[in-house]
Amino acid sequence: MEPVQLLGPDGTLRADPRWPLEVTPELCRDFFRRMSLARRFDDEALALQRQGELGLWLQSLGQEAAQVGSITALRADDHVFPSYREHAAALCRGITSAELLVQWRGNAHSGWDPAEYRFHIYTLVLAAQLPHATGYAMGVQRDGADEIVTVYFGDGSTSQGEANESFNWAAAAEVPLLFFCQNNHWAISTPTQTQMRAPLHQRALGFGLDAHLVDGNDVLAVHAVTSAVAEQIRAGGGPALIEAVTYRMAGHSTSDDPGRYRNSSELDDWSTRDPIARLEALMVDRGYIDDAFRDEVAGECAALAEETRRVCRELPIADIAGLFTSVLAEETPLLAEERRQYEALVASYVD
Amino acid sequence: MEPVQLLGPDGTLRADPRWPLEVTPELCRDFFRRMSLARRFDDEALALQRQGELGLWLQSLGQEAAQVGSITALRADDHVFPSYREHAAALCRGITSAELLVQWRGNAHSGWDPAEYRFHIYTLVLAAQLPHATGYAMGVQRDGADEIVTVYFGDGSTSQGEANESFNWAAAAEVPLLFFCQNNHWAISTPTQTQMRAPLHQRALGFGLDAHLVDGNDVLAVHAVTSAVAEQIRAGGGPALIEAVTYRMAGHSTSDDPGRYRNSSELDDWSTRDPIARLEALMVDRGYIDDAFRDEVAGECAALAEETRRVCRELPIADIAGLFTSVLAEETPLLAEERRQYEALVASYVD
Amino acid sequence: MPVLTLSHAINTGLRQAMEDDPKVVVMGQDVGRLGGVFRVTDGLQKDFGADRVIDTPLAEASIVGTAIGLALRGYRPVCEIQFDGFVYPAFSQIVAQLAKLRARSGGRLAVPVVVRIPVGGGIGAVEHHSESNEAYFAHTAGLRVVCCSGPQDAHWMVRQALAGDDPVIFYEPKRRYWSKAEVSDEPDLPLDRARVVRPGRDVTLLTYGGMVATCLQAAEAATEDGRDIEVVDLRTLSPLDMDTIARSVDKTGRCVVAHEAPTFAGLGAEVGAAVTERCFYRLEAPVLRVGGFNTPYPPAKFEDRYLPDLDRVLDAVDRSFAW
Amino acid sequence: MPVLTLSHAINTGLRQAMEDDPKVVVMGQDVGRLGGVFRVTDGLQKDFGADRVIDTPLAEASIVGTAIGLALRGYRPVCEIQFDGFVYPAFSQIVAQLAKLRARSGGRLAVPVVVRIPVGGGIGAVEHHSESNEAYFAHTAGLRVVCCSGPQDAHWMVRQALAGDDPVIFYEPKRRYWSKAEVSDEPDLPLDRARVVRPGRDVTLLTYGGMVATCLQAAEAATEDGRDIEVVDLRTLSPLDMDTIARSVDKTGRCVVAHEAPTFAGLGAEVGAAVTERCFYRLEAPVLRVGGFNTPYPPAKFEDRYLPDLDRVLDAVDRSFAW
Ligand SMILES: Cc1ncc(C[n+]2csc(CCOP(=O)(O)OP(=O)(O)O)c2C)c(N)n1
Ligand SMILES: Cc1ncc(C[n+]2csc(CCOP(=O)(O)OP(=O)(O)O)c2C)c(N)n1
Ligand SMILES: [Mg+2]
Ligand SMILES: [Mg+2]
Repeated sequence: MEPVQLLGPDGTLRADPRWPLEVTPELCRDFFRRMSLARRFDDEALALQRQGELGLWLQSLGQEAAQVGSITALRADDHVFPSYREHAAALCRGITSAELLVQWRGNAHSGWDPAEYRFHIYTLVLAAQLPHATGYAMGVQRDGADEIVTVYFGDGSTSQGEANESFNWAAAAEVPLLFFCQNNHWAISTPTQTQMRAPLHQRALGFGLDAHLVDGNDVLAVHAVTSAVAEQIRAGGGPALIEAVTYRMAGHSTSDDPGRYRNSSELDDWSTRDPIARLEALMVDRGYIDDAFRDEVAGECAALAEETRRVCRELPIADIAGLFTSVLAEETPLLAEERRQYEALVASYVD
Repeated sequence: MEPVQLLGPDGTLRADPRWPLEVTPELCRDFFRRMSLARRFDDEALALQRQGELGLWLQSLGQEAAQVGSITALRADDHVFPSYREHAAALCRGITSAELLVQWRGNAHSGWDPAEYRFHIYTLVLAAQLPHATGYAMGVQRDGADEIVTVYFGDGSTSQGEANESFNWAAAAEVPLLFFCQNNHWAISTPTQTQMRAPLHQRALGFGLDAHLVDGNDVLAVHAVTSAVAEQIRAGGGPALIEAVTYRMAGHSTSDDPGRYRNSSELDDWSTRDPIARLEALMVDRGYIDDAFRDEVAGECAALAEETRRVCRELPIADIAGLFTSVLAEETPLLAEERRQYEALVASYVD
Repeated sequence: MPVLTLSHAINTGLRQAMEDDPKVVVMGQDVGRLGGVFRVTDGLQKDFGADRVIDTPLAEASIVGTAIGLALRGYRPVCEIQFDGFVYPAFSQIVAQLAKLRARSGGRLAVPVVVRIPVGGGIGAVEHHSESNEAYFAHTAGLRVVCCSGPQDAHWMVRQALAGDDPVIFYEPKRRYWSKAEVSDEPDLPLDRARVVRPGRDVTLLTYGGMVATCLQAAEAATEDGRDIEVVDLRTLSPLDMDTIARSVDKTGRCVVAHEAPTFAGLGAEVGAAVTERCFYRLEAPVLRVGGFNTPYPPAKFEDRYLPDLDRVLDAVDRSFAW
Repeated sequence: MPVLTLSHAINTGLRQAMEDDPKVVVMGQDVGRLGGVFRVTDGLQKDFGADRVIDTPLAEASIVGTAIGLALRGYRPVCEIQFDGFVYPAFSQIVAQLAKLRARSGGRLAVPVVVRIPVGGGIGAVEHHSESNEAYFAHTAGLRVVCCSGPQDAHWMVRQALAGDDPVIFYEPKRRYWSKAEVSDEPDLPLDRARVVRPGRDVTLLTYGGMVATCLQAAEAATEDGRDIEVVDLRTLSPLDMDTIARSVDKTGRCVVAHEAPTFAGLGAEVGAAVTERCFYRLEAPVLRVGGFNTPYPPAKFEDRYLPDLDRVLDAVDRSFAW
């Protein structure tokens, strides 16, 4: 199966009758803006980690098209279960930079209210969110709602039993669920060919899921395919999987040293398929972009960067009491006693 | 995909050029004998359970062709990982009725030495044996041996994460492993359509495994396909999966009451596809079977039944000390102390 | 007050919970058409439909994982794990997701999922069908772990578990499924309290689940030696009801804890350590533990000797007095 | 005697084991090209090849499950679990298969698999990367559970684990990976023995892994109050070396056990209960437990307060004396 591609690396547009998309100036500018903001935010977070303001950061660099193109194809009330690298998707849902950073600064385990954004907290245990999304979709199904559920995950996660149980379960139960895999070719140092012999979209078909392969660095293709598939699911067509082929341009995380396991030529090669440059080329060609717009977006990026730096140093941190009170609905006697003992000990220092 | 069938339910033989098999009188008689012995053994074990001599029994009734046809296509040194219903396969490997019954009488957790028969002990945790078989095959691969490994499991087990991890891992590592699924349509009260949307052989292809569907009640087809696939794996062709379509003619176990969840018409329907009757029809038609041979097999069955009844009541049971000494290579001080305390307590009763 | 078996008492408890709250759904292997291998969910699918009593695929990790998703959607799933030894594939979903989601979300998310587990031995089963794994979950912060011992508690505790907002590991002693008793129209204790099932003066015998009946028999037998044993049914294993426990030990000065699980790092260790901290000066002897041997659960023919019986319980009581 | 970091000491231990026995294979996520996220297997694939140092698919259940299969074939696999919080998907393979296969086969099968787990907190990590789950495995009959605290033990214990015929859960305190010390040319203790790392007269402080250094600091600090603390590094968590432990407590009469894991039903509970049984009349105070709070492991900014530090350890010592 060839990946669906509407926008070539050089920025030339090839319409595909199977995946209709009205490529308006507004749409292109919207994608350009969202991807630019996401990249700038990612840059800034990286810098903050390097300055010691964040404990860890996992970059979305290079995966902006896969995330922006897909999440914008969903309805605002379609619940989303991300993995941990979906910063671009999160920003599209209105999650703030402060909410995105707090977990990585170590102030909290998660930063936002899933109900407010219809966007679940990040899941770090690989593939654990797939059964959650499947169950949530079972709920949607039982409610007779016309929402769909989307779950994001990476290529490496697909080797986990829980991922495959979910492919099977979702197909058997015919729940309104979209599996969205960002195949960025790497799981830390492990290349996709070590994870699997056959491509994921082929496996998905084997489970009885509708499956599609798309160029994950082509925001237009990702959007067109996700829009069509989402509506098909909403219409009762059953669960589907989209494999978006992209590339992890940075290390796995700020703790990683990709130089140990992959050579730069691969990186150079993928640089030529950059999702933003590609869209910009089209926009230049079509006259959808001018200096005024560039300045406008640059201004927004600068503002976001400034805000990101500012909020990072002021990120809220809860009182330690919260540790004891958020274990169960009610603090147990044992926890209350532990808290009192600890507070007494701390108090004793001052004397 | 249509299941490979060489022998129709009515006993008519249709050769299939893709699956050559020399149907000799000897081959038919051998299969007839093995399947008849397996069925008689199964009958006898059931009776023993009903008489309270066994705590539980899981019948292989109806699945004789799938097991006999496949295991006889393997080499004696090809290691096998069974599930828990592979009595017919076990008998073909020379495992004795005593060794097969001891676990179900509750005298021991397992009955035979896996090394002696190249047949692992039964695994009751569904799908747990698939990673074991995959790892064993990694060992065979590293040893450069020309053995292959075969793992048996049921349709229901394929919903487990560990089963799917193994399909993926085996394909990625290209180990010499044959996945043999007996799809007997039921997992206790759960029908296959509740487990999966697409048939297993299709899923296997999706993982990059070579996959085949065979009429599991046709011993000739099972044997022909397994022989060819086994040799292909041995020749370095990589792992494969065979889905044998059969039927669980009895309840799940002697504790089960299938009347609660399936109607007898299904059973009647499958009775017309009985693996033994089918082969016998062919043998009659070809003159491969006469009263002398029937009497001979009947005699062997009677002898096996007699032996089964006899050994069941005399099954060996280890001393309780074995409980403490088979936890780790050496009995720990805690276990030794527990054993002494217990023995002292028991001794105190006599006084 | 109807007389019910423990199995049926849970069945009526689930039925009532489903009638009271349309968000309660039952799910697991063979819980629908078959009504579960122990018939605990018998008839529920017929009356509430296949959407609320769900026969699932054969995958424990996903049974718990999808239950979490359903809970996030506002449902109150009660999952059945067919046998104790088959909960392990769901371990990651239980300890890393179910138990932690409230804390991980800073208290924003509640995940009211009840995981029902038929537990323990005594039914002559094959391997993996007689395990007592409560200590794993008791050591996991974020879960409530409870164990019923008779019909009254079975009925009310499952309803209380389903009414609360915490994830609950709900243990059902399978060898007592067919034991009968009256079930009252009102709960007589909250979910987080232990119960003194037999008052006594001389020694406190702490136990739960299938061992409660055994310990009551032991207490009766001990009267012959003039010993008055107080038997406490812990009911809630995490958190422990230390007030009720300590009150008893402060009274008797001696304590024996009995369970089916191996003693090493078992729940009895926690009880013993905690009781010693609370009642140190009052203890005439160390808290003694009686449990399954520290071996894997044995073949059926050995289980009568493996499981603590009246003799082993009384032997511990004797040792406590002999100290 | 070379001075090595704990991480490198394990690396040289694995290297030596692989040279001594061609059946030893290393497997796990990113253990090959990358040399593991903590570099414990650095360089091994280069020197022993990809067949013996295996970069596996991302599936813990199968990492342990295939290791079992390799062991049944005659290999001696050592699996790396990347972080403590990710061992749970392999839980069923570990407790129902790895731990039980010897017993389930009536002693016929040995499954010498070593499961290496970087354990505990103190490195400012995100959730699931700082767990202390030793109690789960200690409660599981059929496993040896050990934890190293410094380079000498790290090097020799991993070699001893690989030389034996039992499955071993091998814990490596990740916050000590970069601590340095000499590694001798000979092992100075067998795998199943605890070590008195600091002799003392007044109170016994039992601990292991990352807490050993903390407890030694506490012992030094306590000398100012004229208290002479004996620090014992348990090393083997299952089985426990009760002789060494009891000998110490019989001498001091007081005992505090400290670990990172939550105390409820934690390993400290077993130690406390067992010590109380062995040394009841000698104890001047109950065995006191110091551990992580009974909550899920907190965000990084809280871990200095969550993990028992010098103050909390000494506070427990004070309470023991004040009893
Ligand atoms: C169950 C589990 N095992 C191991 C890890 C450690 N780990 C974190 S990210 C990662 C690689 C994931 O790769 P992929 O799924 O492709 O996502 P990507 O990082 O490429 O976005 C690993 C092994 C984990 N988080 N969870
Ligand atoms: C992990 C696990 N979950 C549940 C069970 C209980 N159980 C035993 S057999 C069975 C059905 C298995 O069906 P299938 O795999 O089709 O094999 P069959 O019995 O039909 O041969 C179930 C649910 C188990 N043994 N292991
Ligand atoms: Mg990836
Ligand atoms: Mg079946």
